[in-house]
Amino acid sequence: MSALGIVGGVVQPLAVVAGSPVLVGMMRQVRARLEGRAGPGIAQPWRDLRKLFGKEPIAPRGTGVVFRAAPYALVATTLVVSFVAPLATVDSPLDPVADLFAVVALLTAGTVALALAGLDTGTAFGGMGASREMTIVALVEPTLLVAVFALSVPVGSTNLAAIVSSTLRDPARAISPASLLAAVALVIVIVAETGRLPVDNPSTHLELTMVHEAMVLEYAGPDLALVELASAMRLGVFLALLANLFVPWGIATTAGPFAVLGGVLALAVKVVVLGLALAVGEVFLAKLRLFRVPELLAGSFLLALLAVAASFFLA
Amino acid sequence: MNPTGLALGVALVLGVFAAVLGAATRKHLRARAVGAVTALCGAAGTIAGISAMCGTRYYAAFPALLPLSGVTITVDSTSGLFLAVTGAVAFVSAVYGVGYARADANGRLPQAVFPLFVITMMLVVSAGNVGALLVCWELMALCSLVLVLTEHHRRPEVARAGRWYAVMTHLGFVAILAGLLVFTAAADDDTFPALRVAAHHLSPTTASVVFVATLLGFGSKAGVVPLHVWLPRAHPEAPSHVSALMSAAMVNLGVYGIVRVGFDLLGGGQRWWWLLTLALGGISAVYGILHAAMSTDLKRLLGYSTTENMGLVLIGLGAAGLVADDPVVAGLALAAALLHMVNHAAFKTVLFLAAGSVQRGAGSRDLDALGGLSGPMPFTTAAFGLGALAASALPPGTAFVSEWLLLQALIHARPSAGAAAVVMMPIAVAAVALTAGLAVATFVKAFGVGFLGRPRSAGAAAARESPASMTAALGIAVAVCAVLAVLPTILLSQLGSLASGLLRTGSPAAMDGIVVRLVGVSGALSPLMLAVVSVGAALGLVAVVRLVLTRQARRAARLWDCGAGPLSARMEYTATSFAEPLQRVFDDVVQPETDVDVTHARESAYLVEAIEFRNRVLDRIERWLYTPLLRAVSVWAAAARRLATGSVHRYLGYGFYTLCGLLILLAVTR
Amino acid sequence: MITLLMLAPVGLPVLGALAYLLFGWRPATAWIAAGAAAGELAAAIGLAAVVDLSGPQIAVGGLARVDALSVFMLLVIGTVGLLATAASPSYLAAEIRAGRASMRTAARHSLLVQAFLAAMASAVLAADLGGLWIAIEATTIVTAFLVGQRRTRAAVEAAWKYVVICSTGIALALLGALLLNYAAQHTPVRPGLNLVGLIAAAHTLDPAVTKIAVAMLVIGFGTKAGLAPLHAWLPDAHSQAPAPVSALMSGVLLSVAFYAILRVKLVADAVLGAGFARALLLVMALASLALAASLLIAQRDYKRMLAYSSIEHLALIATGAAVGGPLAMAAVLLHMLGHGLAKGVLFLGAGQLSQTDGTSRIAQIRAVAARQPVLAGCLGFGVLALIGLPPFSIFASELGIARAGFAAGLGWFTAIALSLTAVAGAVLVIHVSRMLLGTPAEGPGAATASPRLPAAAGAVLLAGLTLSAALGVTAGPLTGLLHSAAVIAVGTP
Amino acid sequence: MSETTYVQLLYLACGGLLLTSVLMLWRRELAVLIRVFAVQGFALAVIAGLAALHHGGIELGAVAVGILVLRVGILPWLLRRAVAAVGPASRETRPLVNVAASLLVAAVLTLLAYAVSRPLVELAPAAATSAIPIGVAVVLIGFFVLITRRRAPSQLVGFLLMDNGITAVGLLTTAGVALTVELGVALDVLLAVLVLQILTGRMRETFGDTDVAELRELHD
Repeated sequence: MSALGIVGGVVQPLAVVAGSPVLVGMMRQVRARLEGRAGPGIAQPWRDLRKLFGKEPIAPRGTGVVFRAAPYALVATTLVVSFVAPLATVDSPLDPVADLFAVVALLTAGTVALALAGLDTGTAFGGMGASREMTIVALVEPTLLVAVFALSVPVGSTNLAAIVSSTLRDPARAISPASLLAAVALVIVIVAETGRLPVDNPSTHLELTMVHEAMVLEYAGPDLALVELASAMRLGVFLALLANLFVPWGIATTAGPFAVLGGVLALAVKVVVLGLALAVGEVFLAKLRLFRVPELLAGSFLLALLAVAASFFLA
Repeated sequence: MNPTGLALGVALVLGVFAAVLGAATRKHLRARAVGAVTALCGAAGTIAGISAMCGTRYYAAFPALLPLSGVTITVDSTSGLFLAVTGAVAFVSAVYGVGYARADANGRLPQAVFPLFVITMMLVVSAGNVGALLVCWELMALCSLVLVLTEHHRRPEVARAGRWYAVMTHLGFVAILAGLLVFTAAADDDTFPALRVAAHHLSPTTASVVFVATLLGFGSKAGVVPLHVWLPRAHPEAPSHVSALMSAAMVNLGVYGIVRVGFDLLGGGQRWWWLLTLALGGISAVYGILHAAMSTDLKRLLGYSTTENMGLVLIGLGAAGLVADDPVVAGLALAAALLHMVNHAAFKTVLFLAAGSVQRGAGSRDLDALGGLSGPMPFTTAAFGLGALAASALPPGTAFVSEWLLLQALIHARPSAGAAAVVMMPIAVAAVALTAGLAVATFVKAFGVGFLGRPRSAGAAAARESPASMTAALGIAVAVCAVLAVLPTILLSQLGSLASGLLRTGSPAAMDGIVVRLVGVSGALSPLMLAVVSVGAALGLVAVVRLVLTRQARRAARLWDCGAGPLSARMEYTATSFAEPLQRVFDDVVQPETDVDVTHARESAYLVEAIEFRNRVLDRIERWLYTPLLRAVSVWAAAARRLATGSVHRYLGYGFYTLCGLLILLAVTR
Repeated sequence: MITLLMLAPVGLPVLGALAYLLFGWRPATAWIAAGAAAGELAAAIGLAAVVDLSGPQIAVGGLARVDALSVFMLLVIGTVGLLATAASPSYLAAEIRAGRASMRTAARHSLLVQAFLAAMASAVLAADLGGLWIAIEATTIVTAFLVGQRRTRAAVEAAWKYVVICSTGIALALLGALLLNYAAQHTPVRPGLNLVGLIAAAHTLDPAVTKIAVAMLVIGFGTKAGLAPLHAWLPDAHSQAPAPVSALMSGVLLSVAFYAILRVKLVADAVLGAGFARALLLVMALASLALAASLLIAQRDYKRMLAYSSIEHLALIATGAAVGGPLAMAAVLLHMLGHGLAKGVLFLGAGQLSQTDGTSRIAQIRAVAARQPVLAGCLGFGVLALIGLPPFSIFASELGIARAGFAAGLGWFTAIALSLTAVAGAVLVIHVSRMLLGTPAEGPGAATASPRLPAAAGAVLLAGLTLSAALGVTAGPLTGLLHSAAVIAVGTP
Repeated sequence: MSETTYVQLLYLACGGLLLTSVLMLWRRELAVLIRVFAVQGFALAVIAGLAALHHGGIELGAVAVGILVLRVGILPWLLRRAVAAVGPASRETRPLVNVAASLLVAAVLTLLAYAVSRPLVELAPAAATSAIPIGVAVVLIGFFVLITRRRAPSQLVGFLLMDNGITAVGLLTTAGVALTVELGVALDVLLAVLVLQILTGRMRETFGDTDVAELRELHD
C-alpha cells in the first residue's frame, strides 16, 4: 500500500461523488442547449439530491429488506470501485481488490441489487424493469469480461494498475487492434450498462421502453437520492475507467500534490470530454426497440471476442 | 490402521448402522435416528478426507470380496478432497433430513438406502482398483436410483425420471467399464499403481479409447451435455436432501473419474483429449445455464445449473490438460476447477436444501406459484439469497473466486501451448463470461421471483418456516459457503499442491495468507478484503445517510405503482415473463414452443372471449439427439419382431440355413 | 460311499418321482419335491468336499464321473432346484384354487419335475458324451409335458415347437457325437466317447472330422442352451411353462446344455486349437445377443421378456466361454449360478404376478409396488440383479467376462457384447419399471385388495436374492471349487 | 458272404435309403409317406445286419433286430395312428416349397453332403465309410422336410427321416458304439416320437386341424 495509493484512495471517491452529479448536469445542459432549450444548469442534479435527502424516508408496504438495502448496496459497490480503481492515481490502496474482473463483478452486483429491489416491490413495473435490466446485464457482463480479458492478455495481468502502467510505458499498445476492438465493445456496453440512449432513455417513464426507471419507481426521498447519486457515479466511474484503460496519460504516478492535482484534472477533462461526446451523440440517436437491444449487445460481444482473438493471435 | 483409515472405517460402520436403523426402527424414530447417525457418518468421512489431504494415505486390500476381482482401498490426497466434500454434504443433508424426511421420505427403503448412498459415494473415491471402483460406482447408482424413485407413487414424472436416469447411468457405466477394462487389459492387474505403470507403454490409440470412453461415462454422471438429459429430470424428482447429495456430491464423482483416469492414471496424454473436454465443458456450461434461465421449476433450474457448473469444472480440467507444458498455468487451471467443484458443492447444497424447504413450506416448487416468502420463511429466504449470490459469480460470492481463478488460468495460457489452445482459449473465455452473465440473470430470477414480491398462490401465502433441524442444516451450509467465499486461501494451498501432484509438475501454484496471490504469474485477489471493503462502505454509507443526511424515521406507506389500484398477485411478473426477453434473445438456440389459442365470442369474430397462451422450453438436444435415436430404436425393434413370427418352419429354417452355410464353409475351407 | 454320493443326485429325485407316482399330490406330499432337491444339493456339497480332497471320481462302471466342473453344475442344479421346488407347493395350491389345475395335474407336475431334476443331474454326471446326450434329450421329453401342462392353445403350441425344434437340434448333436466317435475309433487308444479319454487322445484325432463333429455338437447343444440359430423355442416354452418349471428351465437347463458345450469345447480346443470353437461360439453368442436385445425392446409380455433375457445371458456365457482362460471360465461358471438364482427368482415372482393379476402383458400391469410391495421389491431387485448391478453376483461375473475378453485381445467383440447387454439391461429396466412403479388405479376395481404373497414363496424369493447378493459380495467357500472347476473348463492347452 | 456281395448289398441298401428319402419329398399322401418310411427302416436294418455279418458282432445283430422292430414296426404304426386320427383330410396340402423345387434342393443337399463328407471318407476309406455321404444327405433332406411340410404328421416324418440318416451314419462309421448308448438313443427317439404323437393329439383337441403352419399364436 503505497503513499500514492492512499492518496488516490482518498481523492478518487471524493472526486467521483462530487463530480458525477455535475457530469450528469453538464450532459443534460448540453443536450438542452443542442435541443434549443435553456436547461436547468449544471448544478441541478446536486440541487435535486439535496432536496431528496431532506425528505422523509418511506417504507412502502409489502417490501422487505432487499428493497431497503439495495440503494446502499448500489452506492457502496460504486464507491468501492472508485476507491480501488486507478482513476486519478495509478496506484490503488488495495491492490488485491483492484482487479478488473472484481471491478466488473462489483458493478454488476450493484445492478443486481437494484433488480432484486424492483422484484421485491411486487409491482408489474418493478418486475418488468428487473427483467429487462437482467436481460441486458446477462449480455453486458460477458462482453465486459471478454473485453477485459482482451486488454489483460497482452499485459499478462488483470490488475487495473498494471494495465494502466503498461499502457503508459508502451503507448503503442493503445492503438493495437485488440485495444481498438475492445474499446468499441466497451463503449457500447457502457452505454447499455449506464442506461443511456439508444439502450435506455433516462429521461422517460414510458412503460413500453423504460428499463432502469421502472425498477426504481417505488423509491422516494433519501432512497431515491441514493439511487440517483449511484447512477451518476456509475456513469462517472465507467467513463473514467474507459478513459484510463485506453488513454491513461495525465494520471498521477507519484504522490506529489501537483501530480495528484494534475491527475484529478486530467481525469475531469477526460470524463467531461467523453460525457459531452455521449450527450451530443444522444441528441442524434433514437431509442432502440427493446428487442433490438440484444442485437447491439451481441455485436459488441462479438467485437470483444474478436479483440481477444486478436490479442492471442497477434501476441 | 492410520487416522484416515480409522475415520473411513468409522464412517462405513456408521453408514451401515444407519441403514440398519432405517430398516429396523419405528416410524416416528426413524428420521431422527437415520439423520443423526448418517450425519456422524458424513462427519467421519470429512475427517478421513481432510486427514488424507494432509498427507496420511491409507491402503488396504480385501481379496476375498467381489469374486474374481478383489477389492483394494486406497485413499490418497485426491480421494481425500472428494471424500471430504462428500462427507460434508452428507453431514448437512443428513441433518436436514431429520426434519425433511420425516414428512416426505420416511419409508423403510429410502431411509435405509440414504446412508448407503453416502457410504457408496465415499467408497467410489476410496477404491484402489478397477473392480472396486466399478462395483462402488454401480452401487452408488443403484442407491441413488432407489432414492430418486422414493415418491414414484405420488407423481408419474418420478418414474419417468427414474427410467431416464437408470438407462443413462447404465449406458454410462458400460462406457466406463469398457474404457477401464481396455486399460486393465494392458496392465498386470487392475490396481491403480499397475495401471499407472501400464500407461507408459499404452499405444496412443488405446489410450485415447480409454480416455474417451471414460470421459463419456464419467461425463454422463456429471451431467455433461449431451449426456445430461437425465439430470434435470432426476435431480428435481428426488427428495430434496437426496437432490442435494446428488447435485452437490454425486456429480463430483464424475469429475473425480475424469481427474483420476485422465491425469492420475493416464498421466495427461494427448492434447485433443483435453480439447474435447474443454469443448464439452463449454457447451455444457452455456447450454446448462441457458436452460436454467428458462426454467420455471425451481429444482429443475438448479439441476440445469449443476450441468452449467460441471461444465465450468470441465473447462478448467480441459485447460489444465491443454497447457500441461506450462506447469504453473496448468496447476492453476486444475486448482481452479477443483475449487469450483468444492464451491459448487457448497452452494448447491444450500440451494437444493432451501428449495426443499420451499417445497415443503409452500407446497410447490413452481416459481410461477411462489413469491412473498421472505416474510413467512425468513431463514430459508436468507439462505437461498446467499446461496444465489454464491452461485452467480458476484463478489463476495463463493463462485466468484473460483471463476476468477479459472479466468486467470485462461489469461495466462501462453500461445506457446499450441494453435489449438490459442483458438480454444478465447472461446472458453467467452463461454465462461456468457455463463457468468446468464447465471446472474438466472439467480436473480430464482431469488427475486421465488422469494421476494408477493405470494402468487395460496400455498405460497400460507407458507411456514421449516423446523429447526432443517434451518440449522441450512445455516451450516451457508456458513461453509461464506467461509469459502472470503477465505478460499485455506483450501487453495491444498488444492494447489494436489493439482501439482496430479500433474506431476512439482511446482505448486501456492496461495498465501488472506490474499490469493498467484505464484509464477501475475495476479492477486483478496476476497476477504473485497468483502470487508464493500460491507464497510455500505455500513459507512448507512451511517452517513441515517445520521447525517436524514434523521427522520421511516414511514410505512402504500406502494405507489404509478398510482394504479390495489395490487394483485396476478399483476406481478412471473418467472416465465421474467425470462421472456432472454428467451427471445436466445430464440434460435432454445427454440421455445409457443402456441396461442384464441377463442372468439359467439356473437362476433372481432370479440375475443379468451386467449390461451402456452410456452414451453423443451430440451433441444433431447429433441434432436434422443428423439430420433429413440425413434430409430423403435423402428429397429419393430423390424426385429419379424424374426419371431411364431412360424415353426421359419424357426427351424434359421437352423437349416445356418447348418448348410456352416457345412459349405467347412467344405470350402478345409 | 462315493458311489452313493454320486447316485444320490439322480436317485433322490427318482425316489421323489416314485413317491408322487404312488401317493399323488396333496399337502402332505407337497414338500417331498423340495426335500429331494435339498438332498440333491446336500449330495452336491458332499461331492464338492470329496472332489476337493481327492480329485475326480469315477463310479457305476465308468458311466458316471464327477470332477470340480460337474460338481459345480450339480450345485447350480441343486440350488435353483431347491428354490423352484420350494416355491411349487404354494404355486400349485394357487393353481388348484383358481381351477387351472387338478390334484392329478399337480401330481404329474411334481413327478415330472423330479424326473427333470434327475435327468439334469445325470447329464452333468455322465462320463461320456453319449450319456450326456441321452440325459439332455431326456430333459426335452420330460419337460415337454410340463410346458404343455395347461393344455391351452398357447401351451400346446409352445410344447410342440419346443419338442420339434429341440429334438431337431439335439439330433444334430447326436450326428456330431457319432462323427466324433468315428474319429475316436481311428485312434490307437479308441477312447470311444469318454470325455477324459477323448482329450487324452486329442492329438491322434482327425482334425477335419472333429471339426465337422464339433460344429454339429455346438449347434445341437446350443439349441438346448437357447443360442441362435435354433433358439426360437425358448421364449414360447419359457413363457408357457408353469412358473417353477420356467425357473428351472431358464435357470438350470440352459446352463446344463451349455455345460455340454463346455465339454465339447474342451475336446475341440485340444484337437483344433482354441480358434475354431471360439469363432463358432462368438458368432453364435453375438447373433443371440443382438437378437435378444432387439426383441426385448418392443416386448409386450413379461414372461417372454424374461425368456429373451435368458438368451441374452446364455449368449454372454458363450462369449465368456469363447474368450477362454481361467478368469473367463470362472466368470462363466459364476454367471451360470448367478443367472440361475436371479432368473429363478424372477420367473417365480412373475408366476406369482400372473396368478394375481391374471395377465402376462406388460401394458396391463401397473403399480405393483403400491399393491404388493414385497413382490414388487423382489421383482425389482431381481431385475437389477439380472442386469448386473452389484451387490448381486452377475455383476462380478460380467465384470470377469468383460475383463478377460479385453485381456484376450477380443476387445471389439467384448465391447459389442457389452453394448448389447447394456441395451438389453436398459430395456428390461424400462419394461419392469412400467409394471412396478406408479400410482395404483383408482376406481371400483381397485378396491379389491390384491392377495398377499404366500409366506413360503416370499421367503424363497428373498432367499434367492440374498444368496445372489452374498455371492456377489464374496464367493466364500465356493472360491476354491470355482477355481478348480475353471481350471478344468479351461483344459490343458 | 464274400466281400463283393457285402459291398453290393451295402450299396444297394444305401441307394434304397437315398431313394426313399427322395420319394418322401416327392409324394404328398401321408399314408404313402409312412409306407416309404417303413421301407427306409428296412433298408437301415439291412445295413445294420450287413455290418453284423461282416464284422461278426452279436451286438450289431441285436441292433439290426432292434432297428427292424422300431423302424419297420413301431414307428410306422405310431405314425399311422396319428394320421388315422387326423381323418380324411390326410393328403398333404401344398407344402411350403413345391415338389419340383424340393427335388432340386434335395439334389443340391446331396451334393453338399458329398462335399462335406470328404474328410469322413478319407479318414478310413472302406466300402462302408464311402457310403457316409448318403447318410448325411438323408439327414439334410430330413431337415428340409421338417422346414417345408405343414402338417404335424409330416413334420414327424421329417424328423424321423433325419433320425434315420443319423442312424445310418452311425452304422456306417462305426462298428462299435456302445450298446447302452445305442439303446438309449433308440429309446429317446421312441419317446420323442411318442411325445410328438401325444402333442399331435392335443393339438387336434385344441386347434381342430393340425396344420403346423397355423400355430402362430405365440409371437412377438
